[in-house]
Amino acid sequence: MAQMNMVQAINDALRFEMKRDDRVIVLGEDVGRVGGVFRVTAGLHDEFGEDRVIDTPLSEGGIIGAAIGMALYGLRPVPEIQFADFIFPAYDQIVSELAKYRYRSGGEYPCPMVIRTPVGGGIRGGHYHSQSPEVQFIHAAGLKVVCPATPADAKGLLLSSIRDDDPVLFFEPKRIYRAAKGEVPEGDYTVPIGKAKIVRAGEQVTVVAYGAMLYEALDAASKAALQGIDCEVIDLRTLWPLDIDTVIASVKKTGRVVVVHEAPRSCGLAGEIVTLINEKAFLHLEAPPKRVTGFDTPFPYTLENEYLPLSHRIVPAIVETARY
Amino acid sequence: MAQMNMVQAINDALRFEMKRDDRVIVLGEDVGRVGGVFRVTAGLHDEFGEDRVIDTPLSEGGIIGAAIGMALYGLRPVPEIQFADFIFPAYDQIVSELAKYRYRSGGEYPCPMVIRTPVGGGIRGGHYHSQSPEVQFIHAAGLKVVCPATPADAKGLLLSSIRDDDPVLFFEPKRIYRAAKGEVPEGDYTVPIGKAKIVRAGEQVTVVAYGAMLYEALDAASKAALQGIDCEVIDLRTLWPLDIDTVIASVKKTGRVVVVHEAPRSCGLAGEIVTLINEKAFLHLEAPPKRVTGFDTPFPYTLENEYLPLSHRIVPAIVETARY
Amino acid sequence: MTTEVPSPAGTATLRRKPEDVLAEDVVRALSPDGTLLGDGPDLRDEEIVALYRAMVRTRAVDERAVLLQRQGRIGFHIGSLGEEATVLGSAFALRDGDWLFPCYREFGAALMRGFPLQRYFDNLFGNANDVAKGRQMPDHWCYRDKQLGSVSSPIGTQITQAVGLAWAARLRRDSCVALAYFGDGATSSNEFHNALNFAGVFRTPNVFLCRNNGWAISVPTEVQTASESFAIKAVAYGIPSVRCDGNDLFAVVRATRLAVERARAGEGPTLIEALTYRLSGHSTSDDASRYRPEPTLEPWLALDPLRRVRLFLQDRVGWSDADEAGIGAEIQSELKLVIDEAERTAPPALTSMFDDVYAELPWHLVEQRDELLRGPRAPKAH
Amino acid sequence: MTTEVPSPAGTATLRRKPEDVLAEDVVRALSPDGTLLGDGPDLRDEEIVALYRAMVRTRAVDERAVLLQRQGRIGFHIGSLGEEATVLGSAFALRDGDWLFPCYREFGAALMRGFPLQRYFDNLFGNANDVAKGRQMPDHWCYRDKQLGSVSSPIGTQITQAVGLAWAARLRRDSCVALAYFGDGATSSNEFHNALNFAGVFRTPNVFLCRNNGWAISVPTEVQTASESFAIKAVAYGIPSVRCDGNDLFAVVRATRLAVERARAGEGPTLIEALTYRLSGHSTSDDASRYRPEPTLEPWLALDPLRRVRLFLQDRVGWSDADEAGIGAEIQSELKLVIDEAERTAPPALTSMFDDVYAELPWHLVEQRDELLRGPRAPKAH
Ligand SMILES: Cc1ncc(C[n+]2csc(CCOP(=O)(O)OP(=O)(O)O)c2C)c(N)n1
Ligand SMILES: Cc1ncc(C[n+]2csc(CCOP(=O)(O)OP(=O)(O)O)c2C)c(N)n1
Ligand SMILES: [Mg+2]
Ligand SMILES: [Mg+2]
Repeated sequence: MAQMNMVQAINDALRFEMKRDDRVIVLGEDVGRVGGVFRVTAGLHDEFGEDRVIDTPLSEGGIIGAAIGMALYGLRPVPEIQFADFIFPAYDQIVSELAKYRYRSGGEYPCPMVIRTPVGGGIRGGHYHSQSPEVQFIHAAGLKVVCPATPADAKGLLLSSIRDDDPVLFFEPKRIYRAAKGEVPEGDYTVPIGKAKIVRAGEQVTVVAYGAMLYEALDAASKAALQGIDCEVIDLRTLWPLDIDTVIASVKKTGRVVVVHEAPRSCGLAGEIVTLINEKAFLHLEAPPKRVTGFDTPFPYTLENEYLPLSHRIVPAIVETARY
Repeated sequence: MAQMNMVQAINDALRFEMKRDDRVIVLGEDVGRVGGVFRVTAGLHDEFGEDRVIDTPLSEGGIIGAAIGMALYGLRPVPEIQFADFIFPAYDQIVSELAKYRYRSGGEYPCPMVIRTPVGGGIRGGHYHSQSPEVQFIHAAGLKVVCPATPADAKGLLLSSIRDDDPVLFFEPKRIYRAAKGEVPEGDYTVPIGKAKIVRAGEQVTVVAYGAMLYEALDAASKAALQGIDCEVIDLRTLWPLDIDTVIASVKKTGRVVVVHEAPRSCGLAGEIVTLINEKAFLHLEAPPKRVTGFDTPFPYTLENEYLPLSHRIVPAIVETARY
Repeated sequence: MTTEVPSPAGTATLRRKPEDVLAEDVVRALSPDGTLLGDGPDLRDEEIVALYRAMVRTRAVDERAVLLQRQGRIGFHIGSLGEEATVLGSAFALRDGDWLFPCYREFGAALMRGFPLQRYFDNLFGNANDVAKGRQMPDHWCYRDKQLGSVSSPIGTQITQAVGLAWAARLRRDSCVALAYFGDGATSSNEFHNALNFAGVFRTPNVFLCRNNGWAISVPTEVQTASESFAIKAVAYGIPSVRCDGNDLFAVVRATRLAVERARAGEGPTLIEALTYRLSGHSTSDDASRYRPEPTLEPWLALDPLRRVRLFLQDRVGWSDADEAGIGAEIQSELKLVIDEAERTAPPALTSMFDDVYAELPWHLVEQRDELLRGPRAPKAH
Repeated sequence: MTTEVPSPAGTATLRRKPEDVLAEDVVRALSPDGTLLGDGPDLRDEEIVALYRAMVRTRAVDERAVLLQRQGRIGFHIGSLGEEATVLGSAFALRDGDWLFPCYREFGAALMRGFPLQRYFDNLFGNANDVAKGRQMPDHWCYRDKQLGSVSSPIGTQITQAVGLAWAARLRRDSCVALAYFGDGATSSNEFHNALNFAGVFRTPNVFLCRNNGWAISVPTEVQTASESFAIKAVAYGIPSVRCDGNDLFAVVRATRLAVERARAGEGPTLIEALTYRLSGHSTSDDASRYRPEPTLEPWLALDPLRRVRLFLQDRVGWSDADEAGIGAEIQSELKLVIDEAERTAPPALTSMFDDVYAELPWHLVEQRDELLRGPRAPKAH
């Protein structure tokens, strides 16, 4: 095992899979010679050549539309969208085409691909370098959505995603691109899509989080522990289809739940999780589930730390839920 | 008062407002000479001329992008998107620009406009003439979202929307374009944005619906009544910001709620409503809130009536909720 | 010479194009009265007869589908009346293994390439044998066996996909070519721009076939663009283009072959603008008389693409009224069989609604499927 | 003549353009050594001095902003080093009441049009006096008072908006013109296509100014498009275009004036391609040495847009080293004042986060605001 940060782990996964499977093609803006604005694809252009690591014109719709054609042919494209905020010019190709291709062709045309894109706040990016649009893809039936929080999961989930026969949106929490470090298994290593991880076991309050906010949830859990509250913290890892069993089992045990995400609150993933808990564990609920999320405003610049659902906002929610 | 269907009521509202306010401009594909593929803008081109009722090239992004410029200048554009399914090429302009313009300019640039578009299933339109993408706009903070279910509300809400200083997505349930008929006040008539309507008072189960599904909810409520279950049916009318007070007051009374919509279930508006009820009326809930919605599949053609949350699917949900 | 082809929307003129556009003038080969203009045809007699048959069959299918819709037996049809030479001539220039990305008017091309007529009508009826499993509207088919992409309503999306596919093929040293169809209206879409730009930069083996039929529903070409032609738009992407008389079968074959050969030879993409005319409404949902006066059609009726090939064949191989009646009868009896069969076939199974969203059913779709199966059945579709 | 302007990415050549493109050749007026080429300048001496001052000021602001970023005092800066003639010359061709839709490198134009330098630095610091209320990244300003649109990161969106605005103005019989800035990379966006197509069809009073600076971050122009120039793309939209030496202040003014006059006269839009070069990294977040060898810069350094105007002024009005030092000192002291003030100013109030999402606060934002105010404060931003 090697110590890596997220960027290195994702780079390692891409390199491994490109060697193993020559159908894998990386394309996007600045992914080639310069290796991506976050350097996630660094070195791949030199190693695999310009036919497999492709700098494209500045058009997300072109990137994804072309990648769909590649997937229809039988390749495994891994397009990069430079920031999740810039995925919207490709939104039509993603939700109208990619998400529906297998279905509308009666199964004739699977369309496997992994759209990698940095997501979330925490780098002082303001409106357009900070957003978390996961719901805008989950709600469009037909896509899988993944968001790792550790280097090992980033590698393992990326390899699973590239090998998956369905299209996957792979959100990389850029706030922890370099800050999250850890042991990453060398060589072939997969983490299954659709499985959450209990990263802290506890009895009193379930805290559900993912991506960069996982660390905030863990920090909040430690602080809550000082107040005598024992939290179980779940890292969703796959946002859709989510690991409902792990969530429900935890809530059945604790009866209390706090869901955390950076995306705006209304019609966010937290609402879906709360509703699923209502549907599957109603009688176990001992307190109203709580959401600690981004606000329903565009993502701000100067006040970004007030906008984000950081530990200081999660702690009171845990306490309130525990004491309800 | 005149008897009108939805198409006529919307046409009447557009004509009225275009006469009253010369800043109002209608633009879109086929809205001019032919009066729209659903004939909603019929006659306006002849009456107001080609400078105010404008046939455009086939580009939703161009339509909305240009309309934003018009709004910045001070006009009140009312672009039509031919089907809500075709709004996605304009998604970037809507969620990245329209929804954020006032905010990101510190209030210097309000961007009032009403995007009218037919929504929902029921006309045998399959994948791409049937979808209900309201959540994809609600979740992008900064937009108002309206969906009338009656001709009078269609007129009243459209006039309010055009006069509103914020951008409004105005979803017109095409299934009931001609089927829904009713008295519509002549001349100036507004219905406030943000106010739901209790269309059937009841004590035992709250049924929340909107658009074409309102009629299914009402039908289901009548059928439930035959089984002795007394439903209160709420027509949301405005989907965002929604009239939480009316919903919560009803749930506090009934303790039971069924939410109905055509859009896919997961991360749909129903989930948000259920979660808000958890947050605001947790102790009043006597049964798990239920969702009767479209499924998490692309919208099908032949099986469309099995996909839609029609009365036959709402009734059992009401009964189960009532008997919980 | 150009004056014989009325410009589609009645206003665009055929002005001079930059030198790097392949042809100075519109490619034409067969006059409206069935006589050859210059060389040609570049086709063998049997090929011409086969293509003529395919055109007649396409028109017959079209007429029948409209009838079925009027009778309420199918929900919708979108056809190619008047555009048969464009659709069939271009597809004919492809060879086996080449890919075809349809817009929505190209069922004739699909049938010619081997999409079974039965499957086509199964699609119109949305029954259990429909390749698309009754999930899409009529005329939204696909057929991987013959490299036929999937028809999708959102305008233009297939153009960019065709670029990606051709690009992938080239990366895999596969010599196939991908042809994408789209209308004049589609040139205004994001996709046209993205597709042609990527194709230009990466020199993908694509043929872009713009069916300029004069209209995008009710919007005439002069409202679609101020450019002097659709072909000239290729200049913006550094790729060559050619205009051809889209009602001239031989011209369409010639222009498309030129483009296909360039693509196959690694010389990159070509944009073809086929000047044709939509004789019907946009689809069965459209009443063109609302925006297009009947007399507008007349010059175009005189340029009927079928008629001129028939006149040519009369002269060339002695094609007779009996021959004509023969293929007509054959097609009608074939139609009867497949329509009976398609109409008899059950709708797709209820559970099929949840298949193919993903390769495997995830838990939430299992739950939703079971919920649907447990519940009561819906009222019959209207 | 054209050989004196190295092509931006080192490969594109200046080939012949179709006749309907306004100029056969690249518009040039001032040679790199400060001597006039042909007629001109079309500017009065005072105007040239004012423009030169503005260029020097722009460069000084740029340098200071980079420094502030390196010192960690601001988070980001994106500048116009080397592109000053393009930015300032074009904006100079507008008159009061005309609109300017910036990309993100045009703060110099904004300042010249009356955007206060203090407000600009307030924006860089994202403080309470920032017009954008600290909501956007540095260099994402706006200023309605002077018809300056709002800078937004998503590439290209402003181009289409500029079309709508100009169109609206024309509908209201307002004679203003709207100029939109964008880069070479932006020509690949959906927006460029939509904007130019709509502008062509509706003949809107727009000027489209493509700052071809050779790069879109690390992507050179030859990967952006296969077209022979960016100007030639106008052909696809039936609108005229012109290329100018973007490092030649007089040429930029001349080309833009031509376009502005056409627009104002109701003759419709024009696309201008200004050939310039990005001398810095893409922004303070970019290290161009990773993809662009230093020697690449050399020919462009010799074409410095400031230097040649200075040489011209030396000759024309005896502009001296003392004059130069004078404006330098003036600008530095001005900078000191506004930076001190901007840095001293408090961040925006917490509650401001919820304002302006809508005209009025709806209930859910009231609740969220109150929740935030009730709770503990966040750790300081890093
Ligand atoms: C993105 C999108 N917008 C609008 C529509 C509605 N629509 C369907 S066909 C059509 C006109 C297409 O015209 P053209 O591209 O010329 O093709 P034609 O029908 O003439 O063959 C329109 C506007 C659509 N299907 N997709
Ligand atoms: C839609 C979108 N995609 C990607 C980006 C990231 N990005 C910011 S600037 C840039 C390059 C722009 O190049 P160009 O248009 O030539 O302008 P320049 O920076 O050279 O002035 C890219 C890719 C973005 N801001 N928006
Ligand atoms: Mg057409
Ligand atoms: Mg550039």
